[in-house]
Amino acid sequence: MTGSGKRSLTLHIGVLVLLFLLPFILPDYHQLVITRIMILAIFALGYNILFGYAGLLSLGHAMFFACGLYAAGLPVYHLGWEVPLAFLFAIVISALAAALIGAIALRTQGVAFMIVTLMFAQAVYLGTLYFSDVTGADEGLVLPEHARSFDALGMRVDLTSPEVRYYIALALLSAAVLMVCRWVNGGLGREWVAVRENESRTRMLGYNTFLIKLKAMVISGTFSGGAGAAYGLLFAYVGSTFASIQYSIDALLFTLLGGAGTVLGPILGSFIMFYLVDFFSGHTTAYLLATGVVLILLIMYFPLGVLGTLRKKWLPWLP
Amino acid sequence: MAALVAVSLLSAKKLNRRFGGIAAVKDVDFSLEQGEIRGIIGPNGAGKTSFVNLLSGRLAPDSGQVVFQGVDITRQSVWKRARLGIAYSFQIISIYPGLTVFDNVAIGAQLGMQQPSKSGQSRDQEPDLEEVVGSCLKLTGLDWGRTQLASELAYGHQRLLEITINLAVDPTLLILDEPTQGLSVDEIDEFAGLLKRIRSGRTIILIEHNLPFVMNLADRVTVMDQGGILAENDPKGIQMDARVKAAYLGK
Amino acid sequence: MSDNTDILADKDKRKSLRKLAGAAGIAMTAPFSPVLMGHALGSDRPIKVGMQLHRTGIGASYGRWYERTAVATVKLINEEGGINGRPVELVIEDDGTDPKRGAEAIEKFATWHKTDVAYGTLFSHVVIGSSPRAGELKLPYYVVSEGYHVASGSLNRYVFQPGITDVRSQMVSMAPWIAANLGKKVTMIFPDYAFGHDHRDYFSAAIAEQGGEVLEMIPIPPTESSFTRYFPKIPRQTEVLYHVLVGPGVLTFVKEMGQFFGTRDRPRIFGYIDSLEAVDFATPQLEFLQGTHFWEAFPRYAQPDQTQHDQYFRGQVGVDNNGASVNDPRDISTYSHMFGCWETLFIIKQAMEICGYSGPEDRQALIEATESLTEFPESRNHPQGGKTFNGKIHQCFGIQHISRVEDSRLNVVHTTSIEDGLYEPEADYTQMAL
Amino acid sequence: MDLGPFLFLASLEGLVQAAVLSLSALGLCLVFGVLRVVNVAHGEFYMAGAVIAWAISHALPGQPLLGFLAALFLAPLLVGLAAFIADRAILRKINHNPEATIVATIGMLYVIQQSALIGFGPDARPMEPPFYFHVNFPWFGYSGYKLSVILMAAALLLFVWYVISRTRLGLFMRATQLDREMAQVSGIPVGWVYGLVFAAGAMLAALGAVLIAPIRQVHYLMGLDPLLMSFIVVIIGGLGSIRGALLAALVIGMCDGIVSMFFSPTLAKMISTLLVALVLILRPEGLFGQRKPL
Repeated sequence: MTGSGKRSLTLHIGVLVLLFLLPFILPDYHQLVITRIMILAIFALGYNILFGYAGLLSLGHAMFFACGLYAAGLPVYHLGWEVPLAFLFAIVISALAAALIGAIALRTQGVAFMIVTLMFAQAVYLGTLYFSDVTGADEGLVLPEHARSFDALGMRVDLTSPEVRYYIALALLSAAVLMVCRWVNGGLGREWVAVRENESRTRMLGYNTFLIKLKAMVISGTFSGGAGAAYGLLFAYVGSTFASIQYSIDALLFTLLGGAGTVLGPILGSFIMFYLVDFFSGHTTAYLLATGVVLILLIMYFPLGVLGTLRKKWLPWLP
Repeated sequence: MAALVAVSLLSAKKLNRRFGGIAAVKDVDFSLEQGEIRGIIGPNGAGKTSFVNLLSGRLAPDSGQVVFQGVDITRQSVWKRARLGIAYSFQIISIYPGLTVFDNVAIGAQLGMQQPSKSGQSRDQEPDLEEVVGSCLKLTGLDWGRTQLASELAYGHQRLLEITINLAVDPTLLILDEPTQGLSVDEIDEFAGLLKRIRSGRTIILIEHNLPFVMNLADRVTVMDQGGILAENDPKGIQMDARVKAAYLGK
Repeated sequence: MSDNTDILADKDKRKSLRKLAGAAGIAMTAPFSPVLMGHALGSDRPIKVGMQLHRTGIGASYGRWYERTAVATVKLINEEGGINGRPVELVIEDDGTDPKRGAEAIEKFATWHKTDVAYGTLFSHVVIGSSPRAGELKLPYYVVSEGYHVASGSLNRYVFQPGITDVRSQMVSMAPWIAANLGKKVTMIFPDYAFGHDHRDYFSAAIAEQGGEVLEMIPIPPTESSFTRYFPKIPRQTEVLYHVLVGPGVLTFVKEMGQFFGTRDRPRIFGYIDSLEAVDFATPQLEFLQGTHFWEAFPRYAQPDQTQHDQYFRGQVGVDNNGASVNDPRDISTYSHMFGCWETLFIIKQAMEICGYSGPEDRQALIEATESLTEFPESRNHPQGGKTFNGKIHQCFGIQHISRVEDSRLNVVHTTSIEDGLYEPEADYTQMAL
Repeated sequence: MDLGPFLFLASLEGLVQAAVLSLSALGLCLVFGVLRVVNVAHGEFYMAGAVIAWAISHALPGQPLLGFLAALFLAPLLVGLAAFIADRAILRKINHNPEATIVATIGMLYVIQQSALIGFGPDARPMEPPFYFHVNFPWFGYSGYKLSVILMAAALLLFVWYVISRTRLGLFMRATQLDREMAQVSGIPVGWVYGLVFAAGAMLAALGAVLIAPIRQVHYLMGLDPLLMSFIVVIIGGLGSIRGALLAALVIGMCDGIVSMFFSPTLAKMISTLLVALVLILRPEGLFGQRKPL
């Protein structure tokens, strides 16, 4: 392993260790908040694979988040499934959905791809409203009592405990970070970047670029779906609001802010944005103003995001 | 080289391609032997680039057939042809400007490592990506700049990088579309040296305007004019050919 | 603000790690709350009521009046010595009328503001989304929502609706009058989500019991902005058109209904006042409502037999005899709902006094104290009218009014009794663990 | 209701919808045609137009006609000015890069919408129509103002057609659309044309909103629906093709009016969004698309 590889590994492990220690020093409220942020960060990590590495800007990732959310929540609610089974099921369904949507949407490029994903996501959102008998539409469904705990490895896992939720979220985030690290530092990551930087050249070299993009889409969609499933199962609620365009924009915003194409960027972006909104919502009901202003400033002055700018200027080894 | 039995590596039969009302490539029959360097020359608009695009798959022919190593590849996509061993180096430099030189070459190398060697060099063990990239960079003399961003290289070096990326895939047939364009005299000489170094085990198609360069390097030269093949011979023969002189050199 | 000190102040047990937190800059990330934080635990600590407010989103016009009512009530309670000798502090979080943000607001109340109770939610999808969080964080949650979800038993032991009658009871009590006076063949127009579904399910059952039937159900998506296209679905033989709608489009809805019927024969119209809450009856194009009927929980226009409690309530909240703000006669209140905020706060006060509530450690006692309540006689604290309370289903039952539109105002023509609205309870929250 | 009158009512609703939609979709289409960017904040310019119209009519109580006329003039002007400034201050800085513009206009969407929330408040407010009379058909009644919206929209569209095809500005626009570099070389101030077209797009949205404000209520979230509908229209009509967009607005407005009387409007919207995605994938030039727009 090279020196920069060691440094980046240390950094990632360090971030995860810091997150592990935080509950000991933070007030309860932040423990709850960070649990949510970590799940959203997985969503953003997934988004980043597609946008940051493969260079495909989707405006519809909420559909994958919602797909995981419902694929996990509905069997639990209607069929009485156990939580771990529902989670795995949601992962599989999200992967399939991403493969299907990807196979269709990846026939377009650039602006058309953005609009196609936006439209698909809007159709999914309307679908969650339309099939209200199953989904509970706007009002959503509260997962029943039996879904608040499960047995795993001979232990009873109690999801009503904030600590348990926190560490489950952290475990999922850690797994996600390690997987992303592995991919982006390996051949697959290089293929994604090659497609992002120069797709026609990559195809001329002998790469099946459609397949490379589809892989990014499936992994990205699976991460997003996994995050949705975790969100629904940990907080015992599924509802249409998670399929709304706001969530697609959030994923983009977190990634852009933290730095597209950096592993830790989406996580940092999720933290900054969540607390920024929390701060603004204490002062004004129009807290989404922050979202707007940050988006405009980022795209005008810092298209690389926080970590992207850091990497360019000072820390070239940052993955 | 001459000891090799002449085998047809690639052949084209009755290739046609029209753009609107204009026939860019017209009834072209073409055959390429394993291991040769073939020059393709002709005036502007003669259909050289269109023709090689039909070979590499960037364009689909209206009619005709392309056979590579005995396989009909007429309907195969660009990337499948590339996997079979046809590499195309762009006339307008096409590299990965935002990546380092190392990563540029690694993109080609990691693909090359996924498949059996085509240039016949045996691999005792699974080679290391670093090594493969390193040896490619040494071959083209770019190893001093492996950590530089490709976009920061000088033009001539970008040209070299373009070729290095292709070499890293380890192709059987290398199509070079005007590789000397924009290079200085010294650089052209260096480039000729490079081609001589890398031709071992490879077949090369060279589209060029720089005639002395082609005549010096090529085993055979094909002259195209108005979408068709005007003449084909060794460099000496071409230089003697009256039709070629009339259509092209005499101008 | 004082947030940094606040983190440190009530986290004595974690003193040893305090420096680390400071060094890591964690304290910087503390959210900034709209109200000044209370200080360390102590007897002078105020009772904190976390109000989940629809300040934005489709419930905003209700939220504005819920806030005014709650603020007026807290002011009154504090003037009269607070609760158990301690002042009451209202901590407000906007939920955007969104279930997901509602749940986050509950978390913020429980763990950041450390409020004693959560309170004040109207829209039923927000209640449904927030309840599990309240239950798991063991935060008593008093909603003012009208929905049947509390009484149905589908929520949990920490959720109460003691200040406003649920929709099912309202319908059970009014269906006989509607069947007898307006007609038995009904077409229903209702919002296509939880609150509307309560109407759909329980009104159709109630009217069937009276020998009537619902000919057609017309659900309308909650964010709809154009309504004409729904009206042709009303069957011709309809005798009563029953309408209830909420959200930003209500006025458009009622206007377009008027345009559609024009001056032709039309069915009798019975509406929930929700369709015109916060809307002036004197608005142009609403003339067609003349002679139609509306449900009201609490008559918007002061009636000739107005009680002194009604008068007092209007005075405290700042509402004139036409149900409009005293500052702006064009600013119409949500009079048939907001009294619930007033009454609920007095019930919280009553329950806290019963159990001698002194802080979050007494929350379970507060739940049991609330469940032990049975009756709220008509009084200044309960101006809408007397109510009974069923501790098993956490729901109160009160009187309802049916009013007729006459010269752009509503005059009460019928008032139901509490007994009219009783139904067989289907749940028992007291069996659930605390 | 019988099928005949039913369809008649549906067609009237569809025409009103199409009238307003064609104005706002034309705006989106113009911007895409000339600047080659998608303006995601388009719906918010629409909302801003309605809010300003409300404010003007609110400031002139008892004079709905005067208020409406003032709004018809002032609201688009103010919205256009804001859009012009946004283009010069933001979009020019990112060189109208298509993808960056989408992100930037999403940001603008939030800024405008949330500013309206602060300034105008979260409530839906009614705006009085400039005139009101009731049309009684034998089967149902209809608002006379709504009928007049169809005529007013048609008149405004004629005016736009005049500007594009008969004025110097229109000429500049068409030239810039055909070939930006050539236009620049021929001395057309392309930067200004961009700003003006962006403003004109926003003004068209605002005009549509002023017409609709007296029918529906004014609300800070009212921009999302017209944005999606305009998107659908512009894509089906062929990105950048004005004739295609107008035709698509008519077809989609009518379809929406008719289909949503038979099916759930949610289902209708769901199907039309899926249709748009499929059109983009299978026929990127749009259903009525032609390669040479304007």
